[in-house]
Amino acid sequence: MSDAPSTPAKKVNRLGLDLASYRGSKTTLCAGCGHNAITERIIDAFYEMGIDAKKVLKLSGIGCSSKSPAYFLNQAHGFNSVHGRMPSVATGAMLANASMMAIGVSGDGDTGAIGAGQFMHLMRRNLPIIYIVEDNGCYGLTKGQFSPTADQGSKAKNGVVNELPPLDLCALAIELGASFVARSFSGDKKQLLSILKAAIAHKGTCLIDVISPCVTFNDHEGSTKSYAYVKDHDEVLGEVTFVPYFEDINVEYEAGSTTNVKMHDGSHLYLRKIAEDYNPSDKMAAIHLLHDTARRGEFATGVFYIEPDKEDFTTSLNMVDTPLAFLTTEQVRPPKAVLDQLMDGLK
Amino acid sequence: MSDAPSTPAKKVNRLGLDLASYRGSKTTLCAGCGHNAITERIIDAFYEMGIDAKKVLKLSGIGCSSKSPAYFLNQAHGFNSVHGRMPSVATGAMLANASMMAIGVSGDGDTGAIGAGQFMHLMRRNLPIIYIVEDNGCYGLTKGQFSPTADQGSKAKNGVVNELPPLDLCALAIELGASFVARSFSGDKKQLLSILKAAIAHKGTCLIDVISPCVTFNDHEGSTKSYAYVKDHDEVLGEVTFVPYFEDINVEYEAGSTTNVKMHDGSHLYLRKIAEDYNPSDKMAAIHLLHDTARRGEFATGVFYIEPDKEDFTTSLNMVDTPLAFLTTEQVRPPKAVLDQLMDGLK
Amino acid sequence: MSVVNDFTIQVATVNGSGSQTANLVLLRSIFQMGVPVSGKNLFPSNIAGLPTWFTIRANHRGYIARKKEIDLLVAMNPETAKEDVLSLEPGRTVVYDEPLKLNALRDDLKFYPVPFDKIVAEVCPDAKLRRLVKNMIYDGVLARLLSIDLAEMEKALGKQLGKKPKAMELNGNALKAGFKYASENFEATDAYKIERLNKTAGQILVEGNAAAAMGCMFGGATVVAWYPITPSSSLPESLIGYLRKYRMDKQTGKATFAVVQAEDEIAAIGMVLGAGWAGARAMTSTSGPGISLMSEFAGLSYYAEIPGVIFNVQRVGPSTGLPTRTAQGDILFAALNSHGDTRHPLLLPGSVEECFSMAIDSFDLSERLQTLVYVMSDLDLGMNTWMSPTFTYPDKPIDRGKVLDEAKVRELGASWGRYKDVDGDAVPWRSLPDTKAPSFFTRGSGHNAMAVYSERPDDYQNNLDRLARKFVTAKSMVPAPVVNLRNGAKIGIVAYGSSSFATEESRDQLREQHGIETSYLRLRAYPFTADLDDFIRRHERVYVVEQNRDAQMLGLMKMDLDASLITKLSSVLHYNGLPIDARSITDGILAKEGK
Amino acid sequence: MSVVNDFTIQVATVNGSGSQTANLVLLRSIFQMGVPVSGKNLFPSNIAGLPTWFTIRANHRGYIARKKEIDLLVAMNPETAKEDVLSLEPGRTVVYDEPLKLNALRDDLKFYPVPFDKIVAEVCPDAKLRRLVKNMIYDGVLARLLSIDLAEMEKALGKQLGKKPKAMELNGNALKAGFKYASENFEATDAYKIERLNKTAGQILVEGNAAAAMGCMFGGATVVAWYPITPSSSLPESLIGYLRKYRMDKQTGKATFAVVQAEDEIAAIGMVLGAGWAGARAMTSTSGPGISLMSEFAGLSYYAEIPGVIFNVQRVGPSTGLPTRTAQGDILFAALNSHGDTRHPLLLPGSVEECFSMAIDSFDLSERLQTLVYVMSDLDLGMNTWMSPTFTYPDKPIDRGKVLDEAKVRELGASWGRYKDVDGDAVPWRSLPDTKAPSFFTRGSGHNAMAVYSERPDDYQNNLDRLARKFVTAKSMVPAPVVNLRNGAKIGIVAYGSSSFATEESRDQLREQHGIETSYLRLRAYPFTADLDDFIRRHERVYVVEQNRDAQMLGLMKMDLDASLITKLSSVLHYNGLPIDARSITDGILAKEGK
Ligand SMILES: Cc1ncc(C[n+]2csc(CCOP(=O)(O)OP(=O)(O)O)c2C)c(N)n1
Ligand SMILES: Cc1ncc(C[n+]2csc(CCOP(=O)(O)OP(=O)(O)O)c2C)c(N)n1
Ligand code: SF4
Ligand code: SF4
Ligand SMILES: [Mg+2]
Ligand SMILES: [Mg+2]
Repeated sequence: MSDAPSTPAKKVNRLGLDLASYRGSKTTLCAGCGHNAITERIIDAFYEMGIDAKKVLKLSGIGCSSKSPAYFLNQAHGFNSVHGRMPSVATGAMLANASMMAIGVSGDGDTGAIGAGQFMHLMRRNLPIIYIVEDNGCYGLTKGQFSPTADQGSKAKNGVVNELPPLDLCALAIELGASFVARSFSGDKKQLLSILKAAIAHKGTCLIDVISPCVTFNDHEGSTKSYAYVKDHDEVLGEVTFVPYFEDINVEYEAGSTTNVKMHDGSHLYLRKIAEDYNPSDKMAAIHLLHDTARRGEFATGVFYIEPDKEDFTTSLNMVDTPLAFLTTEQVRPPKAVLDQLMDGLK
Repeated sequence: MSDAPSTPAKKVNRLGLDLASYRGSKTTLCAGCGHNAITERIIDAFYEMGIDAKKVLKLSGIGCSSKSPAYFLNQAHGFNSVHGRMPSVATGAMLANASMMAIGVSGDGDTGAIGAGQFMHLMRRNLPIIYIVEDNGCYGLTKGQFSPTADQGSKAKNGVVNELPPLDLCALAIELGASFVARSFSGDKKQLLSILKAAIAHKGTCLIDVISPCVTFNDHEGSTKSYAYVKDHDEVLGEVTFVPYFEDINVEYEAGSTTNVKMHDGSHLYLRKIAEDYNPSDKMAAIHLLHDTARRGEFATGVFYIEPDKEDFTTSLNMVDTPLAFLTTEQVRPPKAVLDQLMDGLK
Repeated sequence: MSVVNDFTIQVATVNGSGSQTANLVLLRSIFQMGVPVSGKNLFPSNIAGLPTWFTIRANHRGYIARKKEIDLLVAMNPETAKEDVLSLEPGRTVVYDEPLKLNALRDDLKFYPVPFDKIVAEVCPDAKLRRLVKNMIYDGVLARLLSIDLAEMEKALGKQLGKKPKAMELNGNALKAGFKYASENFEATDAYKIERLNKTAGQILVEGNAAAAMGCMFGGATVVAWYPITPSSSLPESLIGYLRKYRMDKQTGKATFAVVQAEDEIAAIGMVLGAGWAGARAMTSTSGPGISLMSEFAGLSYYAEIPGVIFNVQRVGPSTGLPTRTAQGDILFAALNSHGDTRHPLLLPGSVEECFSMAIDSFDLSERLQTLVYVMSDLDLGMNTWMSPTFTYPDKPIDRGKVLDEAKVRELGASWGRYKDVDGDAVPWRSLPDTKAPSFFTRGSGHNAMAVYSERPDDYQNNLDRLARKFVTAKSMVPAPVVNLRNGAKIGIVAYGSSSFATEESRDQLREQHGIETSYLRLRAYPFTADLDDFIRRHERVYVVEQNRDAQMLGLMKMDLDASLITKLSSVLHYNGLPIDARSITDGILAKEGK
Repeated sequence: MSVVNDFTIQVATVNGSGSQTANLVLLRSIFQMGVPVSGKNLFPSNIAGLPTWFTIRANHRGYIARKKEIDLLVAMNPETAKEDVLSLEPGRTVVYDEPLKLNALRDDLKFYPVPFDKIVAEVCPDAKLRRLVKNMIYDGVLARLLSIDLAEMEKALGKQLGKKPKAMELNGNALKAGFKYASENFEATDAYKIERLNKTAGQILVEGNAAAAMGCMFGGATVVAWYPITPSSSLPESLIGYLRKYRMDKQTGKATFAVVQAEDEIAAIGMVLGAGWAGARAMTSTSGPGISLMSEFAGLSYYAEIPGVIFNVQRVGPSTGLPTRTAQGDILFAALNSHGDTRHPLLLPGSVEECFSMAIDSFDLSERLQTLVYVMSDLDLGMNTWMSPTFTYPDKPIDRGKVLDEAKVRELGASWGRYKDVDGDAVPWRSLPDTKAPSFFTRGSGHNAMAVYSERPDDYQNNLDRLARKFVTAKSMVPAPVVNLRNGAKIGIVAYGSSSFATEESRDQLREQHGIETSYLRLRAYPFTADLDDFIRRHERVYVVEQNRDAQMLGLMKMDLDASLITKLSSVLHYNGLPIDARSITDGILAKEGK
């Protein structure tokens, strides 16, 4: 009403939407679960980037992590599919409608164990998707068994020791052909947000391995995925500040030794190097870094590898602009003459 | 009979067996198929190493390649299992009887496509097995579709172009933790035999990627897996000569810049380096080499990586010496007192 | 006196020896002479060097099912020649490679030795090409022996080889050389003869997989995810060819489809469900091992109500089994495919024509029911060459079922719920991403009618009950069986799929040779419609003919039918991996009839 | 007058709030007082924060199935408290957290408000621990209200917490504080009472998964490959505990087993088959989604004849469904599990005791038949706490079936063939690697009786027929049904698995409350034995009780039974995800009986 007292303008993004419009249902995860912090950063990133949630597809497998898509972007369609198979479901969905933006959330069990094959092939295809692994080194939803990213030698609450070396999903993703590979920590708000925003601007597979402690099952001594351990051993590769194309280039970040990566959509990503000679377009250097830090029992974080111009899978399929989902009978059914011609050939 | 004319002594190995004892059934593969040459080398290697075929388990998935186990070591039990799942079957078999030696034969489709997940986890476990991928860049048995090791840009006979980059199974195996990783070419008798003999002496996962042209479906222009192409582009990393512990150390090989690797069973493997600084115990160097050669469109061959002392999976399980398969009722059924104790605890 | 237009030729070769062209030319030349034919390839599970048998049946009455007995054997394979010859009925004819000396084996057959190597050396100077060209010689010999017009053979060869002048010339010469050799060396035989008829006009020759592929193209498939497997691969591979040719947008040259060779069948069905969920008409094609691997996703699709089409070109079980042997062995497993209470509709094409039409219909059915539809073809139907009337262009536009558009969104308003039965047919309205319709979150069974997460027992049970009602609705959407009632027939026969042609032939045998009239119901879909009940009720005894050991369709029928009807049913089964033949059915029925 | 030893307590909390200890102490204290009990946990599919209901039924007659009606509610969860209270029958009792003010909701219930936070603050100085200890207070309150001996509660607490003095002290204090509060504030109630009985002597309390795990250990399992999944995980996890404790070789300290957490269910079953093939007693444990994924390998095992045991702790369908809800929903799918003609034997444990004994028997059965055996447990049986007689130590040594030893090799000589039926029971002799027996090559169905590669139709069919005969042999090896015939009963009931206890209770209801006598056949295995035919023949109408929508066991029965028997059968189904209860069965039967 016109005579209502004026309230301070609600903060909105470039689409005129407030942060709340990017939220999802109430979480049913444990209080303090790293996955919830990641959910928050996803909300922030889509809000800050001003993405239309109706243009987003949310996909997941099964696990505590895979429940997350229900907790952000209520306006987006979501699909909690089966264990380890998010990659194929996402691939199909993006073929049906390549104009969408896909975000897939998985767990280290979902991706590294049962889903390892699909993970490999999604990376190889460079499907345009933000593929987040909420990595807690255990199977949260089934009560804490070791996952393939559990640290060698760490001890579960029941006393069983993990004898196997962890998979390094980032090193694998780089080897397999993903065009954007990063790692962060669920508790590192700033870095995770920057990486997510950069991923939103990238077209191709963005594998983001987010160390995300399971407070219930994996927050025990011996596990490197617990909060305390990670905080001590978290080697930050570089601070990431993202400059989206719809904002002023004038972003606060410290000058210094930077690598300016041109993103797919024309925006730029600046990486502040800690290692003097680090170059995110050099695969070997990235793998080197990952092996080196891993050998020291540390986690490298940051964006390890970017290949902004690598052709993504949907583009390579040379599909018509209208999403396949919306083609009409006329567009998908050749005329009778074609059938006649085919029949003639078989007579 | 004593009065029979003396015949020249049949050539036998240390077990007194001739080469024929190591053969299998007649091959049903195409004449000229690379897989047949590999079969021959396997026969040679087991013969020369004097392995008791009754102590060998032959395992495979499905494909032309996976048929091969029927064509060697008739004395060994063999299991042609399901597509892509040889790794799990082999794992189970080795748990049942860890005193056996396992040889698994797979194809690039069997391993790189449907079997990618099991491949990863077998490598990670370092299961003691000689895991041979007969790699022809196509699905032979289903008539020539592209496999995940097909070269990017190569054209199948039906004109379809492969848009995806090939998986490098060796680089992946190294990343995943296999303790012996090599590549050879089915037509390179000497190198392949040496590698196989070295693998026989190694305890742990030996991943051997053998480029093996499919003469029927993949021997066309544009494919790098055809004989002609491979011969031209085959970059030999080093000649491998193996000195098994039951033969004289006095083996013919040229001196020079060599790396002497001590094998699991005490025998030695000498690598003749082409690259002056190559060291098969350095993961990063191996990955580097693979990336570099791949970038140049070449195949590196040779033994890329060896970690002779890495604990293998069956050892880590700390099983009794008698194979589990042969334990008696007394050994596997605790006495009644145990049941009584358990019942008391539940009263 | 000679047998005219009613005999079976079997060519025994080795696979990879290039006999396919010769066999198809032979087949087609008979077809061109107006005589109904069918061709069946019995091939081994390897690529080259193992025995293969190609069987051509010519039959003036139009029987195109397999016939057990071979009348004329072309023995090119030394490995099987002896057994092949020994298994012939007396009085039959053998054309063979001279060095095999097969004539020594029996004296109750007619033998025609041909020195293939000698002849080929004369017509083909390039030694490397001789292996390929050699087979054409037996076509020439047969043209002479069977009185097939050589011009028809040359025409068929042209059709087969297209615009390859060099190949045409070489093969044409071999053909003529064979003809010449036979003319000069064999007295004109009267045993078997092709005479011109007028029974193939308006007919085509095609494999079921190619027919299905055409159906998929005209059915508007947009996303195809597949993994190679025999005997399914030729379906998606044909489809790729058709799509690339006929489904590129005229203006932009871009594709109105996406085809992906997935990394395995789990990924293929995952892509299908992802695509179906996001609004594509998605499909995959596989065989039994793939169906097994797709089980988990199949259950999800049933509960989450996602459309998609699975072509199951059946082969015998299990994996590592005999991929080149046919069966109708996945009926039960596909209908029930997944853990938990799950049912899937099956379409049962009984001809190559239905491979085409049911492929088209399957997409509509799947979207209208919002569930996976299995099209149950098999190796015999899919990979063998069948005569068929030309296919009919679809007369209705594509039906995408209940997809919310803006008008419907306005109409339903807040009362819309993704899993709410607003129309009383148990089929809810679905909402696609990237439209004005409301979004929702898709899960398996943990939801209420509004698609909100729920673990409530009543929500779960209500949903299960609605899904059961939806399966009843399906009965009104699936194709009804084809029923042929005979006056006074006490016996009914139920068959389906590739058993159909043999069953029809068997009915003629029963009537003509044994005086037994039978009625016939050809199932075309599961769930069953009331027609089946009616049919059984009308007859005293009903035989269910299937190509599996476990009477699988009968099993499904027993689960659904009233017990009083079940008492009338029994099975005639054929399950040795070869296509079923009429005589086996006839014998099976006679045995059960106590005759 | 109060109800003695016959009522149901429901504790409504939030999961992750540490109520499990309190609930088990309550359960056990009643058990210790000699009163039969059972405990059921209805929990959500997440880890913390969602509603959970633990239900304890005390019943002097020994009924241990679920009872629908709740008599005493402990309402700790604000989210569900209102609905929980509203759904109670009049006259029932509610203990609740005082701030919830539930007494305002109804006036036909007895309300006992308890200020939990106040009390816990007094007994637990460390604020961080209070959440955990708080629940013990309601145990104290109930001890007072239900006249449970506080000493029994303390004993039960000791059993639960073991040697943790600090926890004992804290919880003990909370218990006492609850008791004290109730004593001081509530007039002694007469509504429900526990009085000492003598009906639990010699009984134990245990979950089915733990019982099965013990069975696996005593059954001599040597290779265990598994993948976590609710409600199966606790079976292999218990087994790991037992094996590590009781199956280490005394001399060497080494393991007589290998346990592998596989990367998924396909790998798990692959390992089982690899191990079974090489001679281990191998097993896996999973639930529906895993069964779906194992389908392909299951078919291979059937044809290649490899032993192995699969525990299927069933939950409702599909994947992404409700993993914490129970069902008997995989019966059909497991029995038929794979493409092609395939049948698997099922064992159907009907109690925790049978979870133990059938686990032992399953390994023998599997090795004797050389095929996979499915042990069909379910969430209710596997994860809930059941009273049971103590288990019996196996009286026969392990039976490994027909494995060639040196003597047998000599006896059979060259006549041995891996797939040859030498004994007429269709079970061939198998040869293990690393023995003196001949080696052979294992494949799916492409082999003859000598295990030589073959694509011959007769070899294929002969093998299929032998496998079918082997399934007939299985009838003589599986446990027979348990039959209880009543004189003059016209009605028979068939049930199996976790439906058994409710069915037995229902029979009492039918007899005592409705004057209907019933006979009972409890199935213990598939394939069915002749006992089933006999039973049906003896009765006019037979009701098949199951916990699924699609009458799955009835479906299997229809496939096997003579049609004349099928006319007598109909279903009583329960499929809302909760364990079946006697009243539902009774009502179902009464409705069908027209009463
Ligand atoms: C086929 C199948 N197997 C097993 C399960 C059980 N399951 C559910 S979630 C999960 C693991 C989850 O681990 P992760 O992906 O790391 O997610 P987290 O819960 O740790 O976030 C498993 C094994 C399943 N749902 N489906
Ligand atoms: C589950 C399943 N899917 C598909 C197939 C069909 N199939 C048999 S072999 C094969 C591929 C073989 O390729 P590769 O492993 O490279 O072996 P190659 O024949 O090239 O040696 C496929 C797809 C199958 N047997 N099982
Ligand atoms: S169990 Fe672990 S991963 Fe799951 S919600 Fe709780 S803290 Fe998060
Ligand atoms: S098809 Fe290719 S891979 Fe198969 S046997 Fe022939 S040459 Fe070898
Ligand atoms: Mg995890
Ligand atoms: Mg290959």
